[in-house]
Amino acid sequence: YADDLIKVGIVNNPPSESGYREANVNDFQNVFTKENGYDAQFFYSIKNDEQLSAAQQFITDGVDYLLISAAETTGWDKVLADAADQGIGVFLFDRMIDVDPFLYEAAVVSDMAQEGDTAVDWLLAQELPEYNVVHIQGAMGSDAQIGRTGALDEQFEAGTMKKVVQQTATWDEAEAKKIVESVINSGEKFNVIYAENDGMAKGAVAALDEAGITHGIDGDVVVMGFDCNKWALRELFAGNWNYDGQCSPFQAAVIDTMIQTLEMGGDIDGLNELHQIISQEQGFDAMHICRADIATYGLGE
Amino acid sequence: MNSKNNQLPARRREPMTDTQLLLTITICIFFVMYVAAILIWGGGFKKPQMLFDMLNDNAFLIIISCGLTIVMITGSIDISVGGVTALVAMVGVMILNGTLFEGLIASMHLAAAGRIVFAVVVSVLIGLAFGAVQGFLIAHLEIQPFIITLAGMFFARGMITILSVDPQKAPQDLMDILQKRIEIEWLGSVNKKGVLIPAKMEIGVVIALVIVVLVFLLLRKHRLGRSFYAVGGNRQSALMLGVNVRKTRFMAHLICGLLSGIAGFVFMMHTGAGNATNATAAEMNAIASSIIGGTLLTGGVGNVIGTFFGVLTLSTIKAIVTTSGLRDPWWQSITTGAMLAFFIVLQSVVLMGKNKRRRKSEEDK
Amino acid sequence: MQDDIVLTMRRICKYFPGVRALNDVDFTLRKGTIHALMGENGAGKSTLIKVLTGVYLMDEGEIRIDGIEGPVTIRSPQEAQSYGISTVYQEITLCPNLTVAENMFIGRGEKKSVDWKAMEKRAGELLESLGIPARPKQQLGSCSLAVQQMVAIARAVDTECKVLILDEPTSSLDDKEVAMLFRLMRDLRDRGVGIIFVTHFLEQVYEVSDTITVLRNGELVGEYAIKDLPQVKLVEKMIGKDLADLEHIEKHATADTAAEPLYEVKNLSSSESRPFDFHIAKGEVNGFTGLLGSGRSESVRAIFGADPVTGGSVKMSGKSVKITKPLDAMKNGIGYLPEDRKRDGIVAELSVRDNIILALQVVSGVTHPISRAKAEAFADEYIKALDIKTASSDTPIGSLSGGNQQKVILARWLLTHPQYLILDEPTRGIDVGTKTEIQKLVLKLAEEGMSITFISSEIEEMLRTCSRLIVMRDRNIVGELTGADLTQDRVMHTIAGGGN
Amino acid sequence: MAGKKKSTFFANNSQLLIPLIAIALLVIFNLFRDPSFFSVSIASNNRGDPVLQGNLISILNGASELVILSMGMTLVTAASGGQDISVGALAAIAGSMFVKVLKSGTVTPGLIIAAFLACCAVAMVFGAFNGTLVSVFGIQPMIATLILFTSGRSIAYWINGGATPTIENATINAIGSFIPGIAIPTPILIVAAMGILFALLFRFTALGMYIQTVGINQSAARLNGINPVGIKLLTFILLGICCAVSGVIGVSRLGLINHETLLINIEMDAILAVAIGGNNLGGGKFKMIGSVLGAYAIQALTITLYAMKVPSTDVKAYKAIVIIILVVIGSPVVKAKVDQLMKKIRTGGSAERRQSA
Ligand SMILES: Nc1ncnc2c1ncn2[C@@H]1O[C@H](COP(=O)(O)OP(=O)(O)OP(=O)(O)O)[C@@H](O)[C@H]1O
Ligand SMILES: Nc1ncnc2c1ncn2[C@@H]1O[C@H](COP(=O)(O)OP(=O)(O)OP(=O)(O)O)[C@@H](O)[C@H]1O
Ligand SMILES: [Mg+2]
Ligand SMILES: [Mg+2]
Repeated sequence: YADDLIKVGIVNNPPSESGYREANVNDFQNVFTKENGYDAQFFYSIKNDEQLSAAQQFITDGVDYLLISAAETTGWDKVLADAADQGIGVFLFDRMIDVDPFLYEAAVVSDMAQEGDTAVDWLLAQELPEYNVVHIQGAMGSDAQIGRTGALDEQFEAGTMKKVVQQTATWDEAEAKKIVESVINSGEKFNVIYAENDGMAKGAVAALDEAGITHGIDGDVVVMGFDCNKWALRELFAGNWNYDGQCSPFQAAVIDTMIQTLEMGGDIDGLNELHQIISQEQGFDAMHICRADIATYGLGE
Repeated sequence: MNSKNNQLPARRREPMTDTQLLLTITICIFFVMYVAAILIWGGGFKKPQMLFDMLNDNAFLIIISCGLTIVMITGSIDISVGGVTALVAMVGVMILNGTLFEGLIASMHLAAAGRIVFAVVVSVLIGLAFGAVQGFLIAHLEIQPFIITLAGMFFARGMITILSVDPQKAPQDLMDILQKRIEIEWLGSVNKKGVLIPAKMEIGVVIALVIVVLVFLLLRKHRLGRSFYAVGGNRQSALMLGVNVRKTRFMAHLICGLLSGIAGFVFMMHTGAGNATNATAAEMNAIASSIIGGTLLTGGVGNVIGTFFGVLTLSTIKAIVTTSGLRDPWWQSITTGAMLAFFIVLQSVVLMGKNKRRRKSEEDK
Repeated sequence: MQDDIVLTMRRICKYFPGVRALNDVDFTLRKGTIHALMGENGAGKSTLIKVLTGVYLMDEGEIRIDGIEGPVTIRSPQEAQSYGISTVYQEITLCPNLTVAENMFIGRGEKKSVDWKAMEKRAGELLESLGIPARPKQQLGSCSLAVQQMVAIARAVDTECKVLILDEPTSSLDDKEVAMLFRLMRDLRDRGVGIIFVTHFLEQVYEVSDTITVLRNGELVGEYAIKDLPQVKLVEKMIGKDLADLEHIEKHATADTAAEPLYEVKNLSSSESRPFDFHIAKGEVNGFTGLLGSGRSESVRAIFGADPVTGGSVKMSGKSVKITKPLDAMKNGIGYLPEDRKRDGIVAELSVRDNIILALQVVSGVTHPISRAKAEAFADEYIKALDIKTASSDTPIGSLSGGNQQKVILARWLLTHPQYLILDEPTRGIDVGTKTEIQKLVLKLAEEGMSITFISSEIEEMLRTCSRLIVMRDRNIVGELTGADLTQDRVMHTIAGGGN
Repeated sequence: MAGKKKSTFFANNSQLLIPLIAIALLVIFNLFRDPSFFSVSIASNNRGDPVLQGNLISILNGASELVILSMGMTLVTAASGGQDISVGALAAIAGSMFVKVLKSGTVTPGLIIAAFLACCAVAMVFGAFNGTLVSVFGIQPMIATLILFTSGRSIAYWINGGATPTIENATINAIGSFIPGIAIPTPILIVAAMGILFALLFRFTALGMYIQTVGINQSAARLNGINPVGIKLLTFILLGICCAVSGVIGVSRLGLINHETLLINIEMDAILAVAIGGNNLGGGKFKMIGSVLGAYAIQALTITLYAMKVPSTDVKAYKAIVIIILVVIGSPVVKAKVDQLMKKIRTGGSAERRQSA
């Protein structure tokens, strides 16, 4: 019966990384099932080289489609070229990589740069008297970090905002807390915390709490996070945080549809020149969020 | 006494040493595992390309494991190998894409080939520099190797991000040259569209195999190689036997550094990418490969053929887990861990059994 | 430099923290002589040798070597070898992980590549000609201590050398092997090699040496021609006082061996030894004798549970007890001084004090630590009683001279006040004075009611102390000698197979 | 006499030289750089309780997990002559178990204790697993613990079956940050408690001597009635408990567990702390206080670099340079050279003394 199934190899990051990733992994596990006509193999790693090896092995193993959420944006050319040689269709999801668009069928991704822009625009709209930003970055080199950092860097360069500190905590909550703690100890003034995911924002807030610095609506410090975990949105709802950028983890259905189209012998239409399909996303503001938003857009439990 | 005298030197086969036994176990288990994989999972394992995939992906690991084997034989350790590999890969890419040494390269009017040669030279030099500094501190100042090489790793990793936080990519035209692969038609397989795709092996694999052979010869046939064993077996004794212990330890680290440099270049040839997380935890995999191949961390025992099979064994375990269709992410690494556990416990049990048997047979004599 | 002098050392000083190991020592070696270097444990013999061979850098003094202008500085054993100095060190210094052949050739010669065939062939010839029961391809670690010692000697004599240094080469050899070694030494002497020979066996000194240099407490006592220095004089020079009673050991009245045995075992066997029966009475001193490798050590190890015990029924004072591991034995009042001091005895980096109290601590249990003050007191007591030469009780035992290490281990067991003490080669590497002291101590302890099993490769020593000898051959007990049978002839006869 | 006492003190504790130099250098450096680095102030947190604040507190507080792990690592190193690289993963497993039990009902003090006991039990079982591989099967520690290093975080994830479960609870918060009314961060108190426990353990048992004996000469240990297998196993179990405690601290700091990042890469730092503390990584003699100082030195270095706004990705490079400088200063060879120099100076003095005597 294996012959009727479409064989896909899915290379992803491990779900333990974040609530976002967990939702993403669950999404793919729920869509690419036997019932839906797939024989799916999964591989999880945050290490780019391991992902590359796994992708190469999926190719040799003879999958029909290869789905990739890459840990890093570079190093993928040869693997994708090999896939093309073997007649394997490649889909990128969640994260873009730096390759020739003809090497993959389509990329179903979040526009991380746009997420960053949305967040920074929101921040500018707050019209704070001054912007002293503590910027906590994710793992350097990942698509999410590059996009979310870019928007803020522009402001730093333009001089509209002041960079108090810019440090990577590699998605690590505890590290984020230490970074903010060290800023507080240095006595430097800051009024914005821009953390590139929810966990790091939580770490930052813990440091604020310990130091007796207020945050959120009417607080001294504006707190911004990304991913929209349910617990984070609840913080927003409670007014402890100010902003949370959404990043949709749901790409499986779109890819499923495209694969089915290709299997029927059809063509995938309506893609831009980068073969991208951008997930629709928004940012949430503590002033406007409602319970329904938490239920609809929140990730995890 | 007399009868013993006459009987003992008689030409009979030496009993297997622990190293030889470990080597045999590793090779046997590797083949058993591989054959089992072909029989149970079939698919990719039936194609020779799967083996080539493993070699292509792990060429750099084979090279640094060779270096680590040498260092471990002398009773030392080098944690920096992964970091140096990644640093060299980053530097190599940045030379190729022109972000590093731009002026210098421009002034030398280097063409594509020249650029590559330049990158190779710099790679080797970086490796040698790490090896030399670490070797000096360890051999001549007698500082614990772990601290020095851990610092070496920190330094290499730190330098990568100082050089570039953003991922770097080598230009495609140069990569086309570097990523030329050896195509073996008769080991190829037919793809979905009915086209024969030959089996492909990267240049890096050839480099790695040559290095395995060279290191094997060094360890077996060269005075320096034997000194590595002597120093690892008992440093004080080696000194009193007239071995230049300092020089020997220095050379072990120098060679290991050199090999990490070469491995870095091979890594770069493989991916064409420079980024901060390249070769993460490669040092752990290299240590594991060496140990699985029969090298002792305590020194004096080990061989590079075992190391080679150690790398293959580890990557086979990973390949099996990847292609076996385990859906749940946690089961993947738990299975990897369990297979690893099974493997090393088996090794240990066989070894203990052998030692017991040897004692028994001596008793019966 | 005089023509026939190959080596002079002048005003050599070497200090260690808290110890003046060598103080203004002069030493001269002539071509074609065997020069014995004598002194008590810790006198500085090994240190002098290590200074000469570049293991230690001397603090003051100069070394001159025949054929070389001016004083030389020797910074490593490698350099020493290049000056034609070939050495067998006191503690075996070979690499256990290499083969016998490699151990004989590593670090020698200039060739960059290793020719295994030629090396193994040469090693095979050498082993054969010296009658060493080892195979060239054998891993050295699998050889017995004695064989390792012989391999070290073979290596040293094979080198083209002007000076050959042998630091206690005979301590683990049997008579036959010693004879062989002496033949070799004389041969080399006749070929003009200068030989430095260190041993604690006085007879051996008089058998082969031409000249004697005596050291005491790191200072030079003097250099003497062998004929000018009778044995008694030599001992006096070594220990610095008149010891007339040295040879006078009064064997105590033979304990009542028929009495209820303190320890008794039937069919005891371990993973290393064949089943055997054995018993010892309260206050008795007995011993195992036999050739090298005849299984003496394995037997007593089985008694102590040092090797996994596989069978046998043990009774202590008539009551059945279970002894399968060392702790059981210790709890039953048995102590065991192992033969391989370096491997089984000392805990090198721990202080002399910790090494002394170790066994007592274990017997008292992990939850009853011996207080620092008590430990100090115990240590000081035994350092004094056994005259252990150490800078302080804080000194790591590894830096003590070989003989003094042995005394510390002995102190460790005496401190536990065992009912039954097993001593496997307790006098190996011990100087004459102390050797006698230990023999006396054994007899005194026995008189006080301790049972002692004493093993020594020197038969006279055993005859002097033991009231019953168990003779072993090929790992089996082949005879038992008591009373009037306790003569050297009878023992040799039994060992050779004429007993029973 | 007093002089002699003093010299033996330094002789006995010379291994503490490196961490002490490290800390001294860092203090001097920071004094020059910015004296306010050391200012400690009392502030009130968002719940209105008084809390201590400042870089010193951050160093002491932030190093807690590392200090506790390096204590356990010291013992394992001493007894088995190898290192456990699974401590981070094991802490994640323990933390995960802690969270799992807490999530099973309403959080009461009783449940917290139960959760702590459960996580200790789990960590001890896994510690025993590592220890068995090492002591019974004779597998080298680094490779034996590679198994949990590889799969530990997945096991942690599997226990909870979710990415980053959170627990909002005042008591948990108190464990991770401040107990209301006490201005000292709780993790510092926990470290102190662990330190005292270990001190008592070594004071009222002879375990220290057993461990060192096993580490230096296993064969001699066995022949003196010590069971090397048991001792090694015990050290791994003790390390397991250390992992459990640091896991609990790590989880409590934020009231959340991220199985992937909790105490990530801490194993290398823990080993480094042991080595900087002057302990031989080949086993044998050990001084736990050395490792503790080493751990604080590492943390102080990190915090200093943060305070200097060195990008945290580059911190490693600077850390490396400082470490190298430190160990070179503390190296036995360099020390011997210095000693020789000192001796030259002193020989003049001693000659005079001899004359006067
Ligand atoms: N590495 C060292 N560190 C400190 N002290 C040492 C060291 N080596 C030797 N000593 C001390 O130097 C003195 C001389 O020791 P040495 O080994 O030369 O004696 P020896 O004459 O060979 O004695 P033995 O007959 O017992 O072998 C002893 O007191 C010893 O404790
Ligand atoms: N026939 C043999 N072949 C190989 N090795 C042997 C043989 N007999 C004994 N041995 C080894 O020689 C060593 C010495 O044996 P053992 O200790 O029992 O002898 P011993 O009588 O106590 O002699 P000694 O204590 O003088 O060395 C042991 O390690 C044993 O394994
Ligand atoms: Mg000596
Ligand atoms: Mg014996």
